[in-house]
Order: sequence, then structure tokens, then C-alpha cells
Amino acid sequence: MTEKIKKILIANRGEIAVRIIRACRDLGIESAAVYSECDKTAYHVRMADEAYYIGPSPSTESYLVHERIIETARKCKADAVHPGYGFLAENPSFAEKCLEAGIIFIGPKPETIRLLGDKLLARDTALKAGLPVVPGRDIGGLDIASALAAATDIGFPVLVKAAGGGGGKGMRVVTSEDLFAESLKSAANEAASAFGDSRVFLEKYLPRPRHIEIQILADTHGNCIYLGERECSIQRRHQKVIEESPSPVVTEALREQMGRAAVSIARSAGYVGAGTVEFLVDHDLSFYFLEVNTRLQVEHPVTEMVTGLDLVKEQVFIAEGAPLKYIQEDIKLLGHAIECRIYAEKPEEGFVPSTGTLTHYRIPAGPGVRVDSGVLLNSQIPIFYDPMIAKLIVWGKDRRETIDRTRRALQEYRVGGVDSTIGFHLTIMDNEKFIRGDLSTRFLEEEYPDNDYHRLDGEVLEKAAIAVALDSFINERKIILSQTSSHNRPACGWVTYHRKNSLRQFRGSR
Amino acid sequence: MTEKIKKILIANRGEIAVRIIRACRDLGIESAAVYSECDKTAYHVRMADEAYYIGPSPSTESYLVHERIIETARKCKADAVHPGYGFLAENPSFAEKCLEAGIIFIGPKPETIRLLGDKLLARDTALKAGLPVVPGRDIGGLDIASALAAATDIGFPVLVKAAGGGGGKGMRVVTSEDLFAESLKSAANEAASAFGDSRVFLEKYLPRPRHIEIQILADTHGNCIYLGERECSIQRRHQKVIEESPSPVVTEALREQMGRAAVSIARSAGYVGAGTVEFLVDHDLSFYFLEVNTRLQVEHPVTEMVTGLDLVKEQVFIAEGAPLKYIQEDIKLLGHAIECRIYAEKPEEGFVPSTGTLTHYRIPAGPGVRVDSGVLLNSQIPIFYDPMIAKLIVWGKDRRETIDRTRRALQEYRVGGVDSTIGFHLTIMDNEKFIRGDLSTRFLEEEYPDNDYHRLDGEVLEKAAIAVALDSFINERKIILSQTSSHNRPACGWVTYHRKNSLRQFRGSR
Amino acid sequence: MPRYHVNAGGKEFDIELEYHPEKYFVTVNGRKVEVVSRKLSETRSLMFVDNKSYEVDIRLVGENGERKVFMMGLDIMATVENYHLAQMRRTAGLSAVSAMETLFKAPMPGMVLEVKVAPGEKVEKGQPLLVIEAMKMENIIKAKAPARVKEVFVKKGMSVERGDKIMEFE
Amino acid sequence: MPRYHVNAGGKEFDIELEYHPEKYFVTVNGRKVEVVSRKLSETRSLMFVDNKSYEVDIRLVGENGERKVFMMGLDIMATVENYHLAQMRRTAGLSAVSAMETLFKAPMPGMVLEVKVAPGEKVEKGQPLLVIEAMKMENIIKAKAPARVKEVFVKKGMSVERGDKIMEFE
Repeated sequence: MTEKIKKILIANRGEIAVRIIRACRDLGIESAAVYSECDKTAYHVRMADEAYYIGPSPSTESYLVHERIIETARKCKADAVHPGYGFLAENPSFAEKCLEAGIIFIGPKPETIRLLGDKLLARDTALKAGLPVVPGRDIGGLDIASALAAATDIGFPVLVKAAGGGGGKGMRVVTSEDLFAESLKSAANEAASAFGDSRVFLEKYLPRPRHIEIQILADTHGNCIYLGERECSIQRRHQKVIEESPSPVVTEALREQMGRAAVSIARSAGYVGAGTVEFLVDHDLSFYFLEVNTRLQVEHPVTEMVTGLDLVKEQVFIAEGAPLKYIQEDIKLLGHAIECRIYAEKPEEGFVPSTGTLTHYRIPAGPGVRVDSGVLLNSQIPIFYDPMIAKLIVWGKDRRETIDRTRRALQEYRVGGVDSTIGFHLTIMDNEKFIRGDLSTRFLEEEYPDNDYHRLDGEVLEKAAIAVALDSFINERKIILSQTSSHNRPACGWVTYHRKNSLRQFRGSR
Repeated sequence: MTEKIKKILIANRGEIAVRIIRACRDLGIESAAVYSECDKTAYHVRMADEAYYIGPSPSTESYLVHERIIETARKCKADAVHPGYGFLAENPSFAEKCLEAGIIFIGPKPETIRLLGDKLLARDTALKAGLPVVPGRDIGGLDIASALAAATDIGFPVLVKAAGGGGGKGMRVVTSEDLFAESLKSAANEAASAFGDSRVFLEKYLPRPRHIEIQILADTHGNCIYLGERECSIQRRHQKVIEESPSPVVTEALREQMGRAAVSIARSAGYVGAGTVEFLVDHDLSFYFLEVNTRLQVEHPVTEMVTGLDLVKEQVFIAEGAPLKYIQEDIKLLGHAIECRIYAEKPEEGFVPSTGTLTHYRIPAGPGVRVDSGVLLNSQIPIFYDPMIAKLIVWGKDRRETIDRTRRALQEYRVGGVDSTIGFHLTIMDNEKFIRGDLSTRFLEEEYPDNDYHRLDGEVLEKAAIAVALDSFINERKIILSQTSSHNRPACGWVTYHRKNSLRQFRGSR
Repeated sequence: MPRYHVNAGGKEFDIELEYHPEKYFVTVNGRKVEVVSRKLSETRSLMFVDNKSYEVDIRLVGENGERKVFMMGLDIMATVENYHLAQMRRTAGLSAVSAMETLFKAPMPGMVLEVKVAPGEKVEKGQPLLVIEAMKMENIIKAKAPARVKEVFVKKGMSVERGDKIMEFE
Repeated sequence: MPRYHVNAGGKEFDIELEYHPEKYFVTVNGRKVEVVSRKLSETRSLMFVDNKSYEVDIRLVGENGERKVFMMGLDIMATVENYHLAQMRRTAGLSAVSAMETLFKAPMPGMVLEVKVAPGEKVEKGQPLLVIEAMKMENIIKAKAPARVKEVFVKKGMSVERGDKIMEFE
């Protein structure tokens, strides 16, 4: 039944491509990368065993072109395609085309992707599987008056959401009746342009929910287990920036409840592979189904750190048709893990992206520190893709030790040439509410309403000021510097040292 | 009883100084580094909160000068000194001087260091504590004929060992009677010059033992626990190069037996702090006491990876007078860890050291990989100290996964400007006997009698040959290169991309 | 002795340097400290202030002499001027910072999706000025301070590179 | 078309290059492959051989044109010559490698503790030549091949830097 995969083509770039290549290495599987024009010497291209050019820099002309990728997989005789996350990871027709070409698509079946990718169908599936969902209404086919009636029925504030996709696009919080019609229209327009699907639906707006999700693994033999939860409440623009496992509020009992709910919807949907069932958790710890991500998540490493599993390897075993090696009772969460997504962005200006060349790059290391980088020294952060630099994942015995180690690792991180979110993460690691674990998806907007993340104390500013004054002085007097720099050069060779010493002795003896 | 330490002076350099600084950071304790002439911009100096110059490059004029270090500790108001390993770590009179100056020495009491530092007294202590020791004889005061009689009594081959210190110095394997007198003399001479102590003793020579050691923690309240074992059989010149935990041969029962033996000698010696009890283990799994290292070991991270503890933090808690937070039953070994010591050495030439500037340096990362580095890009490897570049520590669910990940990490490692032992470690990770766990302290000399570590296959050599030919061609035709390099520069900006595209469209429309 | 007026992260410092071989005595807002600085690379140095160790990266950004200092994981913007010139400028009632920010440049490369203000218009701090699409995201660029728009150099659909002129304030 | 004789890690390769924009066709010992090479830095490049990806670091070591290639975690020593010159040299019965190794230089800096051979002496492969102390360790330097010592440039107690002349063979 199981057939060993010998070569995997990775239909992605950046850190997730590197991550998958590492798993291939560990498994003795050959890896083939694909790359666009501006990724010619990118990290994933250097890391892979083989690499193939697939087109110009914009992803619509390279990483998103189904045919180029399948053609390349055929050409290099790959047995399987791993889509990573983003790009083609949740595209059912790409998955279909892989299967038609006789190539394993590492992910769920196309029909599962299609079913769960439609937020309305996913909501129905959840309801049928007995999961609690946020009160809401499908307003497809309703005129504006009936839709408004439905919204009033749910009660304002109400959330307008796109049926065709996520990531905050086509989503509007409507606080009152008079704004409803306009919000509905603009959400539908945005949804149409983002997903080619203008359908929207209504959901009750929870004011301060936590985002907590369950990682699952399901094999082709009907086995399905959950690997604990991840709390991903720290978000900006509906995108996660800090994730952790376990959640500070999830008890053993709640974990089992949510875990069983996740397994139940996975079974209903005929799920195969690694997947994530996302929930909103209210302040009373009641939880509501949100959606299913039918792929590896960005934040999968925090689960790896506390379970000891390698999720990419597990994906490959499942794709090979092997039964899961673990039953639910084998899964124990040990310690605590936090992930900080390091982006090339300016947090103080509302996280606008920053592009350029990494003229300085040094990753932190030491106890508990894992870095999944998508870049190297001198790498470009191109404008065409997600501006993520790396993921910093830190493990500790408990949440407190993990936060302390994360702070230390962030202080060791060096990024030069582009702006980064390192200082932002440092601010969060010192935030009292964060340290207490008092989180919600509105954490950032509540705590930092003006994007005022840069809380510099006078001590640091004084040192910066001294450094700048010195730098000016040295630049004004380059000649003095070139004289002193010879003093500063350490004498690290024997002969130099002995010569200096004999000179000293000689002088001394006069 | 317990008093919080606020500042620690680290009387060391390189990776262990960086390691200790990281623990200080995590604990919120200030760290003060010391540095010699050639370490003016070294990694540990950059990492520490404060740094103090203590003298010229040779360690006898800087890192080994008791007075300079204690004076510096006083000047910067450090509460405690951490000696790391090497240098002053096992020097009882330095420990005494710290205590006299009112500074906490992070390590055992001076009398414990003195007792266990003398191999003969340590052997007696072990015997009294009921530990099995290798059959042997103290030959102090004996004439040569009586010493020979003692050797014959033990049976050749016999091992001559220095009483005053370790590290392979003053040690001789004597295979037959007629070589005995000369070996005895040369061992005593070497011991005298290395340790200022010419005393030697005899031990039965075990032909193929394993080196397995037990990590212990003992507090000031009489609590003492063991943290499992480390196997360190892969040695060159009696120096460990690869260590792992757990040992492939140690069963739960043997671990408990050896662990109890280690705790028993620690109690007899009034041990306080982190320490290691070393054993030789014979092919029938009988074990013999070897010595006690009264300090943090180089290889302590493998224990940290499988227990989840931070040993440096535990040392600090013990030094503060706190009772251990764990009892023996709390200690569980999870998964497997391997450490590779990356040295600036040429393995093929008998591990001769290599010095110079690290013109290229990139550490591996990703799942399971921890790097404790003593250097950075552009760091010097000075002649004056141990040529260690870094320790690569890798964790996996089991030994097989750990070896696979170690191989992957070694392949990612980039060291330029000096020679390194990366290729050597890769060779070992592919060695069938190593993979089977069939180890002994003679592993390297048996498997690679001519230091023939560099087993290059034709595939790799062919690629190297192509690269060299290309490089020659390009260098001969610099002009051609400078033309093509503009082709190679990726177009990663919007405007560039749009211009190129409009050009393309323009051309296309003609 | 050289004396500088430094603005770091919005805070003002009066800094006087006294140069000795291998070290400086630095008086910061009246307090004296001992400083050693060792060059690590073109932009980086290892600085000791009273033996406290700091790895500092300083880069010139833009054309107005503004510096970006990266230290302790933080980006800090700074300007530096000769102290006496700064005093004169102050007496004349001019601000170094405002002089610098009349010309607004693209903070990132991308495509202009929308221009939300016109020449002559008064804008408040935080008011959206334009929308740039970059990295698949719409980025709303907001005013950093109240000002009046003098000129707008871009329009909808234009591609801009980082540093391209966007608009001028007065 | 340029043709080279390369010795890499002791193995001989006959390599012919055919240059095209952005790529090469390379014939190695009679087998043709497609190669793309992209410069990463002064010494490093990213090389694709039939789309297989290799990060390669090449440095000149010593004065005899010997190269150290670092790839896939391994150090590989290599020499390269014009193919036709190499052929001529071979016909004349000369070895590139032996010509290179008559002058023996210090493999590391340190202090000479002992010189174990004298001029005129014949040495076997593996025979100890001298002992150098470096990094607190005694390092015994052994002969790489049988030879006769022509001259010794160092004596006991001398400090040497890496690359200093130690002895000459014939």
C-alpha cells in the first residue's frame, strides 16, 4: 500500500521551502526547488538538491502558474509536490491537476480542499459534525432589506465575511444599521476582486475573542489525531504575528473537547494529511468553529516544539500511504513554545513593508532557540512576495522561561538594510498583559492604538546619541581613525606577539 | 537563606562565556565579561552587558591570572564568578580566593575541588563510597623494580596515569615489561611539566571501553540527583569530539545503577553544584569509576536537550542557596541528542589546529538544531586558546532521527578562512559502526588508522573539478564576467520590472 | 573640543567629546562617561560606555543626514548637528526636524492605488494620504504631522521605487 | 574552446567548456553536462550542474595555484592547468603535485619544540618531521610522502607563522 517518495518538488519559496527541504534531507528524499527571476540565488534555491526556473518575478507569472509547476515536476521526475502554505496550497484545481499528472499532491484530496475552502460549506459541515459555530446567516440571494433584517436579528455589531477566502479580505465589522448597506457592498466588491467570488455571509461579532486552533493529522486509513492547540491571538490586519502552544487558558479538559471537535469535522470532510481547525474562544471559554486550513500552517513549528514531532515528515508519511505511528494517547505536550514572525516591515507606520538587501544578518542561537529563515546575508527582500524574513521559535520549560528566552533571542537578532519587526516583538515580550496571558485578537489595537510600539527608554536613546556623535566625529576625522585602527587590531599571531614582547623587554632593559 | 545574584563575572571566553551570558539574560542577571588583547571584539565581549580588559593574549597573562579576575569582579561589583570549563574552573586556590574576597564561586567548595582533582584521592573516595574502580595501584614511593612487580601483578597492557591532572597528559599505555621503565619515566616527566606534580599510578588497561558519564546536580541542602548519562566514546588524543545522550547501550537499570553510584561519590565528597562522574564501561556493561569533573562540561547541552533543564541556570540557583526544584523521579529523558564539536583543525593531518579569520561563517538552523558558537563572521581563531569554533547540538525523537538531522545541519554549516572538522563529523555520521552504536574510546584509531576521514566520492570531486575549471575560466575572462553579471542580477523592484515588461511589450508590438 | 546636538528617537542630547588615544571622555547633558569604540565593519562598531558593551549599527538614510541606529534589537532614528550651529538655528526659530520633513518620499516600492489628498489641502496627523500596493497588500500611508499639501508628484496607477518623491508639504 | 586538466582530491578530470550566455556546456571526462554559475560573493558561487544545485567556495591557497574548494561540508584540494600544457608536462614525465610539494611550509603558527630530521636524511611517508606547539597542544608534523630532506629552515625554540618555510625536499 505504501510507496516511498523519492523526490519532492516544492512549489513555494522562502522559509517554508527551506523548511520542507530540511525535512526531505532528514528523510533521504531528493528535493527540487522552483524559482522566479528574482529568486535566482535565493536561499531555497541554494538549499535544494535541484532547482528549476519557472518564470518572471510576479507570482502570477511563476509560483502560481499550475502548468509550469506540473511540467517541471514531470521533467525532474518528482513523485510528489509539496505546496507549502500560500500560493497553491489551498487550490483544489491545482491539486486535481497534480493527481491527473500522476503526481502525489501533499495535502488533502481536492474535494476536501474545495469543500472546506468555501466558508459557507465549511460552516455547514461543522454544524453537521456537531461543532459550535458563531451565530450567523447565509445571505446569498437575499435583497438588502432582508439582509439587514438578518443582521438586526443577529444583533449589531455584526461581521460581514467573504465566503470564498480568508486573510481579512472581504471582511467588515459593521457597528450599526446605517453603515450596513455600504459595508456589505464594499465587502462583496473586495471579495470579488480577491477571490473571484462576491458571496458574503453574516456572523455575530465577538468583541474580544481569542484565536485558538487545533492541529490535526489524518492518514488514509481512517486514523485521525489532534496535536494540541496553538493560540494565535496576536494579530495585525487579521494576520497572525505571534503564536504559542499551549494556550495560557486551555485546560486539559478544554483541549480534549476542542481536539475531539476538530477530529470530528476532519472525519466528516474525509480529511487526509496535516490540517488546522481554527476556533474563536470567548472570555467564558466557550469556543466556536471558525474555519479549516487545509495545509501546513506558518505557525506549525510551535506544535513541533512541544510534541517533538516533525509535521512535514508526518505529511510525507501520510502521502506515502503509511498509517499514523501515533495514537491519541502518545501525544503529550511538553514545555511551552512561542513563535515570532520577523517581517521586513515598519510597525510604527502600520506595518508597511520594507524592501531591499539584507546588508547585515545574524540569527540568534543557544538554548531553546530555533530559527526558520527564508533569507541569508545579502538576500533581497523582493516586493513581489510576503515580506517575511524568518520565524523565531523558542522553547522553554514553561511560558515564563519561553518569554525570557524569546526576549534574549530577539536581542541577539541582527537585521540590517531593511526595517524589521524585531523591536515590535521585544515590546510585546515586555507587555504586562501579554506576560499574564491576557490575550485577544484585538490585543494590538487595544494596547497600541497608534502603532506606538517603539517605547524607547532614555537609557537606550542616550547610548544611541553617544554612538551617533562619535560616528560623526570619526567620519569628520578619518585620518585619526586610520591611525587608531592599527592600535585596535588584535595581535593574535605568535610572531607578532613575540616581537611585541621582545621589543618590550628590549626597551625595559635600557 | 537564598540570596539573589545580581551580577556574574564570567572568567572565560569563547562559546562557554556566550553560553553563560545567555543564561544570565534569561535570569535577568547582569553579565560582565573579561577579555585579553586579542579578544577585544570577540563574541563574548559583544554579548555581555559589560566587558573588562584583563591583559595580553596568552592565557597565563590574562584568563589565568587569579588576581586580575578577582580585582575586576570587585571593581564591577559582581556577586559571583562563573569559571566555565578549562582555565580556572577546577582550580581550588582560585575558588578559595573568590570566597575570601566575598564573591560567590559558582562551583563546588574548594576542598571538594582539591580532593577530586587529585586522581589518587578521588580513587580512594570512590572506593570508600563503594564504587567499582579499574584494578590499579598507587606506586608512589616504590622503586622501579617494585613498580614493575605491581604492573606485572595487574597484567599488561597497563596504563600509567598522572595523579595531578587529566586530558591525556602524563598518560602512557605500556604493552610489555621491557617498555615499562622508560614509559614510567616519560609519563612522570610529562606530568611534572603539565601539572607541576610528577606522581603517577597504574591502572589495568581496558582495550575497548566506552566512556560514559553521569551528570549530577547537588544543592547546599543535601539534595543530589542525576540527570542521566552522556556517552563520549568518540575521542581523539583522549579528547571528546562527539557526545550523545542517552548512550545506545545504557538500559534503564544500568542508568539507575550508575546514577546511584555517581550520587554516592558526590555525597561522600560533600559535592555542591553541577558535576560529572566519569566511568569506563566494558563490553559486558560492567562499569568502573574514572574521575569526577567538578565543573560544567563542554558537552552539557546534550543533557539539556533530553531533560529540558538549563544547567547553567541550575548552577546559579544552587549558588544562590536555593534547594533543587526537582526530585529524582521528575527527571525523564526525552528523545536523543548528539553534540559535534566543531574545531578549527585539519583532521586529515592528525587534527593540527588551524588559525586565521573566519571570512565566511553561517550556522545551520531549523528543526532540532542548536548551535553554541564562540565566534561570528570575521572573528579570529587565535593561536593562544583552544581552537573550538562552536558546538552543534541536535535533538531528535530517537537516535536515528538525531543522526539524520545532524548530517543535515553539518551540510548546512559554512566555515571559510580556516580548516574545520565539519567534513570529519559528516564522515562519522555515515559510519556504519557509529550508526549501529558500536562505540569505544578506540573507535577513531580503529576505524581511521591513518586519519583517513576524507572519504570523497567521485561525484563530489567531479563537481568540485567543474567548479574549479569554471572559476579559472571566469578569472581569465573577467570582462566577459562583468557583462554577464548584469544578466544575473535579479530584477526585484517594481519599476525595474515594469520597465522591462513595457520594453518587452514594445518590442512585441513591432 | 567637538560638541554636538543630537536628537535620538525624539529626545535631545548635548554631547561633548574629549578624545584620548583608544578612548573618549564624553559629557552627555552634563554627565561625564568614558567611551571606547571599536570598528567592526563599515557601519558597525562595538561601543563601551563605562565598560557597558553595545553593538551599534549606524546608517545614513535619506539625504537630510538622518541616521538609523540599530542597537539592542531596536531601530532608532537620529540627527546630529554641530552644537553651535544648532544653537544659532534655534535662536532663529527654525526646527531641524520640520525642515527635513517637507518632502515626503515613498517609504516602499509599489503601485499607487489611490491618492487621497490634493495640493492646497490641510491634513491632520494620522490622515490617510495615499494607498500603495506592495507585497500583495494595500498599505495606507498616513500623515505623520499636521501640514498643508504643497505639491503631489504621483497619481493613481504609477509605480514608485522607495525614496521617490511623493508629495511636498508646507 | 578552453580545456582544463583538473586534479580534485587526488582524482584527475579532463574538462572542456563551451560558453553560452548564462550557461556552459561542460564535457567532463567525455560526458556532457549543462552548467549555470551565479556569483554570490568574491569567493562563492551557486552552481547548477544539470539543475543540481551546489554552493561552492573556492580560494587560492599557497603560491602554487592550489585551490581549496569548500562544498557540501567538505574541504577539497584541487589544482587546475591548461589541458595542453598538462599533456606536455606529462610527456616530459613531470608531476604537477610533486613539483608543488618540495617546499614545506608551516601548516599553522606556533613554536617549534623539536626538529626530528636533518638535511640529507631520507624520510618515509608518515615519519615525524617536527613538533610545533600551538593552542596549548603539541602537534607532530609528519611527512606526506617519501622524500629526501634538502634543507631545514627552522630550529628548536623558533616561532613560526602559518606559511613560513619549514624545510625543502628533493
